[in-house]
Amino acid sequence: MKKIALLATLITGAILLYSTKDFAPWGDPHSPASVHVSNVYIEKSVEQTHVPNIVTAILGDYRGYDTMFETVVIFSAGMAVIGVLRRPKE
Amino acid sequence: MISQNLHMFVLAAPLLSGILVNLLGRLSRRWISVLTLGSLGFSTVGAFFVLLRVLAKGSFHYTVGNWTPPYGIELLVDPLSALMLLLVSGVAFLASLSALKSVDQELPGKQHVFFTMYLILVAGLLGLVLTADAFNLYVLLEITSINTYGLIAMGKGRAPLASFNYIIMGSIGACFYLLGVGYLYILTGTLNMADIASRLPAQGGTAAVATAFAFILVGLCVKMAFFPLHGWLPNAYSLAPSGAGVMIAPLMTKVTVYLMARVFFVMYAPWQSTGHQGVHPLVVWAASAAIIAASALALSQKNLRRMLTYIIVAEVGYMVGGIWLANAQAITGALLHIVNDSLMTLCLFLAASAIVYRRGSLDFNHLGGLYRSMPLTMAAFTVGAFSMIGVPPTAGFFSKWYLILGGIEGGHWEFVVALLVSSLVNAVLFFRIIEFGYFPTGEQAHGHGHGELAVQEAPLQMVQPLILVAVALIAVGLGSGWIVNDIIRLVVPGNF
Amino acid sequence: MESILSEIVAKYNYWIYVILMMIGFYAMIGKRNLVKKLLGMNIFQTAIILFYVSMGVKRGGGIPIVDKHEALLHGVNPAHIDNPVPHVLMLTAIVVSVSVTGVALAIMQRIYREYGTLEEDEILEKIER
Amino acid sequence: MKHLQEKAQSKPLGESLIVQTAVRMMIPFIQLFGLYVIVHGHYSPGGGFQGGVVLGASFILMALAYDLQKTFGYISERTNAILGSTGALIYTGTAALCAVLGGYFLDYSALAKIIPMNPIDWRSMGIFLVEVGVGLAVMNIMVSLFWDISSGGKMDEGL
Amino acid sequence: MIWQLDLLILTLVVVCGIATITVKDLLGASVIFGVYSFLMCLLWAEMGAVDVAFTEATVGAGVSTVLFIAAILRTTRRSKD
Amino acid sequence: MTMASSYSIAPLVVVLLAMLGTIPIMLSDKRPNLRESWTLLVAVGQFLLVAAMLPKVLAGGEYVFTIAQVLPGVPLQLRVDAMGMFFALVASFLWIFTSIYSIGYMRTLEEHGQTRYFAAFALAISSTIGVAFSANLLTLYLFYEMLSLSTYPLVTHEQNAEARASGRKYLTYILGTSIGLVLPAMLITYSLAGTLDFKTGGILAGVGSPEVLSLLLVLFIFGFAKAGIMPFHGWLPAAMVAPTPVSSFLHGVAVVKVGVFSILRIIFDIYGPNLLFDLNLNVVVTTLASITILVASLVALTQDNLKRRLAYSTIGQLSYMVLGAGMVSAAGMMGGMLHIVMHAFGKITLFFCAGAIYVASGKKYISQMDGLGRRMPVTYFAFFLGSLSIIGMPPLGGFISKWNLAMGALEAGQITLLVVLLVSSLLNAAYFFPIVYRGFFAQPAEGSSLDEVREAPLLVVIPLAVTACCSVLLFFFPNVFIDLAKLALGL
Repeated sequence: MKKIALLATLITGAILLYSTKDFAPWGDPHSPASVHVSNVYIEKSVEQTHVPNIVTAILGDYRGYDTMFETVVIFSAGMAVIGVLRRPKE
Repeated sequence: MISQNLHMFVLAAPLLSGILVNLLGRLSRRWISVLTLGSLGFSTVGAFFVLLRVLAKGSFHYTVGNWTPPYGIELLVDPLSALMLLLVSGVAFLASLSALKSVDQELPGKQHVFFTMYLILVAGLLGLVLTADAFNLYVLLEITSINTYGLIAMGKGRAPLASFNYIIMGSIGACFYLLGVGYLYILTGTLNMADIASRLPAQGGTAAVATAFAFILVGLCVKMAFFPLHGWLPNAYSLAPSGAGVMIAPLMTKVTVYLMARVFFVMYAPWQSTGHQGVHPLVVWAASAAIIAASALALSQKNLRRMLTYIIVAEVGYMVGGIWLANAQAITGALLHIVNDSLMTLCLFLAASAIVYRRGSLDFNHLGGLYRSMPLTMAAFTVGAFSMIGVPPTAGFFSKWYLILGGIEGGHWEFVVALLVSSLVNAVLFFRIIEFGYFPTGEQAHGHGHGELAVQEAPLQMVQPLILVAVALIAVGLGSGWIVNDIIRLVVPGNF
Repeated sequence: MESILSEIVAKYNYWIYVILMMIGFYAMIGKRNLVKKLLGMNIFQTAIILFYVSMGVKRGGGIPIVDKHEALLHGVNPAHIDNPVPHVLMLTAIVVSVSVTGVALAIMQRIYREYGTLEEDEILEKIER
Repeated sequence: MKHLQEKAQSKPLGESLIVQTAVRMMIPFIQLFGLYVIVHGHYSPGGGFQGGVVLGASFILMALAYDLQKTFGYISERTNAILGSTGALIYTGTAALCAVLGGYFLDYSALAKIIPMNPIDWRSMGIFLVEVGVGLAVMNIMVSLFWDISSGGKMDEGL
Repeated sequence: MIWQLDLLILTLVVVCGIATITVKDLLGASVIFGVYSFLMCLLWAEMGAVDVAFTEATVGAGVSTVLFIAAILRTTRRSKD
Repeated sequence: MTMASSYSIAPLVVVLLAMLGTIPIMLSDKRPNLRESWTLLVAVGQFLLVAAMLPKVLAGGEYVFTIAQVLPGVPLQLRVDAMGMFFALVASFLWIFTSIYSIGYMRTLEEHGQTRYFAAFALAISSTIGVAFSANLLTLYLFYEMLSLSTYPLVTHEQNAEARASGRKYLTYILGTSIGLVLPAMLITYSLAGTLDFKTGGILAGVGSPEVLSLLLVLFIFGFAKAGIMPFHGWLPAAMVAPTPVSSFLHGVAVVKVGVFSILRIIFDIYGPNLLFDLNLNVVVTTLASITILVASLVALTQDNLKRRLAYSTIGQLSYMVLGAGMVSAAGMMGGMLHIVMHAFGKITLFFCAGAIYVASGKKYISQMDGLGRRMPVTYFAFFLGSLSIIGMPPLGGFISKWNLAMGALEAGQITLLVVLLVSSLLNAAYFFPIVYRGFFAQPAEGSSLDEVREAPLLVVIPLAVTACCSVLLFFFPNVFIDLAKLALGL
């Protein structure tokens, strides 16, 4: 069992590592990830939301839908723990 | 504006009322049923109008927060997602009728917690159906998972252990998916599925893209319990409280399959058609193996609900195989089967839940004389069973028809054989149940008649949805020509 | 040999992330102790977060907080600010991970109450008996 | 190992005067910091999550230094549940309200129909609003998670 | 970005990661996991992801670890592997 | 030939009548008289409706009704043509007598679960009519499956261990073949021809290679296991644990004939006789049928249980019909079709008699029936007539069909088939005459007294007398059926 697990782990790791060869060099400001969408956030977010912390702007507004569900995830976790563990009062 | 936002209200209704159930449900039991049924009923009706609107005016893109697509999170409302919206909310509505009853019996004092999670889970599923953003999909996947973990772990006995295994497997799936999305993001710089798809062909056939898709698809396969990765499902679904099982079993895997179809159509197929060797035959073979293996495992079960869970695993093989056969017939079949299988599973699980309510157990040797004591439940069960076997005019026949035709067209005879074998196995499985239910067990059969076995039907609130689903199964079967022509054909991409 | 070495040096962050991911993944599927599985899950998730955060780094970039007035007047040069999108995504991922951990720990306590152990093989033994 | 564990369970964790005094002095500052993090999320690292977790941590710290009952004096189980739900409701409610008011879902500028304000400022305001909701929800859920996990759902003494 | 520091932290992170899953005492493992999280948080802060680092410091190194420890104290710290 | 086909809801009404008839039958669970009135009402109503459609069909017209368009090019469609009318007429007519007989039989034996029995019976007849009126293969398949399932409660009516085993066997054969063989065959047909409609002259001409078509035909013939072509006949003797009215109607008329009817549909309307002949596939059909005829007749000789003997006789007789179709000569096909009617009337009489003997004396085995004929002369005389018809003696209906079959064999120039016919007729005589002989002339075994045995109740005896008379009448007035068969075959 442990051997299989180790093998699976190694294979997964090898695949992941091998594919990093196609990535842009680390820290490259011209990598696709840095020039497509994110630069617009950096340039426009202050103008469009008046929030200097770009992360907060994206979190709260551009991707606010994600964040809403993130809150709901936390809320659900609380509910799940109550449901699983808490004993109802007599 | 209302009509433009209607699908958002469909989603928001269970979400808001889920939270409200937690606030108000602890005050009075009445609030729970009012809020649950009210919101899900509203969603069902709303989803119906969304479907009508989409059919009349064509599909549309919706951006949350009014940002232009790659910047905000995009939602896609096309005929298929509208249909899924209707399916999810409708199934959840029917299931909740039964769940309200069985939760009272199984989890007294925790109803409000249960239904909070239940409604948020429905909202998560509705969100999954709509989303067109790769990362948003991850978040919603986690919402549905976390609520499912909770709901399953509320069961008795071994349920927490099953749920724990599910957590481990589910997290692996989610992490893989996240890794895949990360790889795509690093290559394209965007998270919007359509945008990714438009930028991927420029990447060519690099190993990184292949890895990204491999991880995304494996992640989804874990979540949908595709055969070798199915280990968590049977325990989790069979040990869950029946109120949770009736909703989770029909919807979770099916919605994940739908997501896989989305990923496949929107991102994978366009990239793959730019001239890279596909892995389609491999997946179809795997699906065929999955169908056969899961059917064989189902044969060895001694408990009705466990048997059904293995059938779910087999059905996942149907749909995955259908999608990866990648011809119009098979994809039509797979998408139609998503709808049909949800309804069939719902029907069977509702029946199982009703039986548990009266008999307390689903072991085969406790099923004797059911046709006598619970005739309506068993009539509906029979319809569901026939649909699983694929007897016309129930819905299950028609999706199987398209799937097999797709297999013939694609020259994948192993898939055709697997489908036929699984139909036969299903016939054996369900007739065993029908036989158990039809013949009285030892002590019930005294002499000739067994008139002393009184009719003891489950409460009306559990039987009603069951009858409705059984009727729906036949109606969907008869209307499958319409569903295929007017809805599914519209969304099968043109290049298939 | 040299090319591999330079590759490693240029992407050592990815190396580290893959190693951490392997540690976590191995713990999740190879370890028999439930807590260990959960720790592995957390390591896996932090590894992914590391991966995402690494992809947002720009050489010579600063933290994604700008001066409001400066930005409104002169605009911002994207090359000087780290990519904020992975950060946003990872905030969500962290929250998800702690939620799952919480639920899993709660369920683990139920399991312990039921079987009196956290070792998977011992639990299975008890079930079979 | 066994008796270590028994010892740990027999004696509540960290029941010492020094710890308790230190915690009692720290908690107001921690809570203040938490509030600051939430409110100041627009301008500095932080926001609803971080602030909420810090606020929750203050109660957790209290529960560690004393016991669970002490925290119930500040925030009862019922209040906790209500506040947590309210937090989640603020976010989802705001989102839905935007749609009801005729904008897109989560389009904060639509809120200008209630209080007329520059749409861009409303976006900033909307972000603040939802951050507060997140903070409330996260704080209470964190506390509730700790309560349940440390007491095994019994809500008695705790560790 | 100081790459020496970077490398040092990365090494430590890996060491802590391995230690977390190999230490037999679960309580010890959780504490090491806390350290691991904290190192991660340093690493991210240094990479410019201040928000993530802050969150990890409060959630990963803080609440998560506390929850782990709480759960272990309620159950058992024994582990066979 | 030109056909006036009119769109009409009538076929649907006929099919639905019995199906919906189950509802009042179920609802009057506690009131047997009311329940049985419903049964009779539905039976008579159905026959009248079918008969009302007869004139137009005889004039070469058709009734068509589309239920739903379910697959591209394949609607769920009902169509009343000559061939369907031919079968529906027989089935709905005989159902009336079976209902009367059932009432007498079930009441006399005080069986349990009578409501379920009558409801399932109504469902079964509805499916039978549905098969007869199907306009395409999919619709036929639908009703075929419905029939299999609705007869399960009838076969397992006793609900004891033997019934359970038989029911299992029954479903294994019937469902296994229909899902495992017919379904893929249907799919292949669809993917070859793009349609599943029944069309005089067939739809498969010009598509697919001879190998595929041969395989397909074999799949179809074995797939419709209700026709009892060996080796898929095993369910029929097993199904004899059912109450006798079930055996008589379903396993003498409806179920088995549905199998044969389906095969005839395949041969006439999917392949078309010409294609069959061109590909030499008729040899396959006739060979399979001949083997079944001879083997089944031989096995029947060895059976002591009366119902089992009748069952094996049925297996043999069914293959006559397939044989006739396989001859691909005008007279042969005509004989095959006519044998459906003649055998139906003959065999139902025989089964009714077996049931009457059981009701009156409780005897199931031929060896116990010595001398019984003198106590039950009406029953035994009817039995005699029925067996004469099956053997093919004039002046009984069976003669007409056998004569046609023999002519067909000659016409097709296949002397072997003629030999098969003759030999099997002799075998028929060999297994039927001893029963009659022992009934009238043998002395009862030592120690068993037949003094208290009387003729069965009137409700049991009248139907069997009527069907026996019908067998005779059919010899003199077979015209309706001959006309219908001619229309169906396009002669």
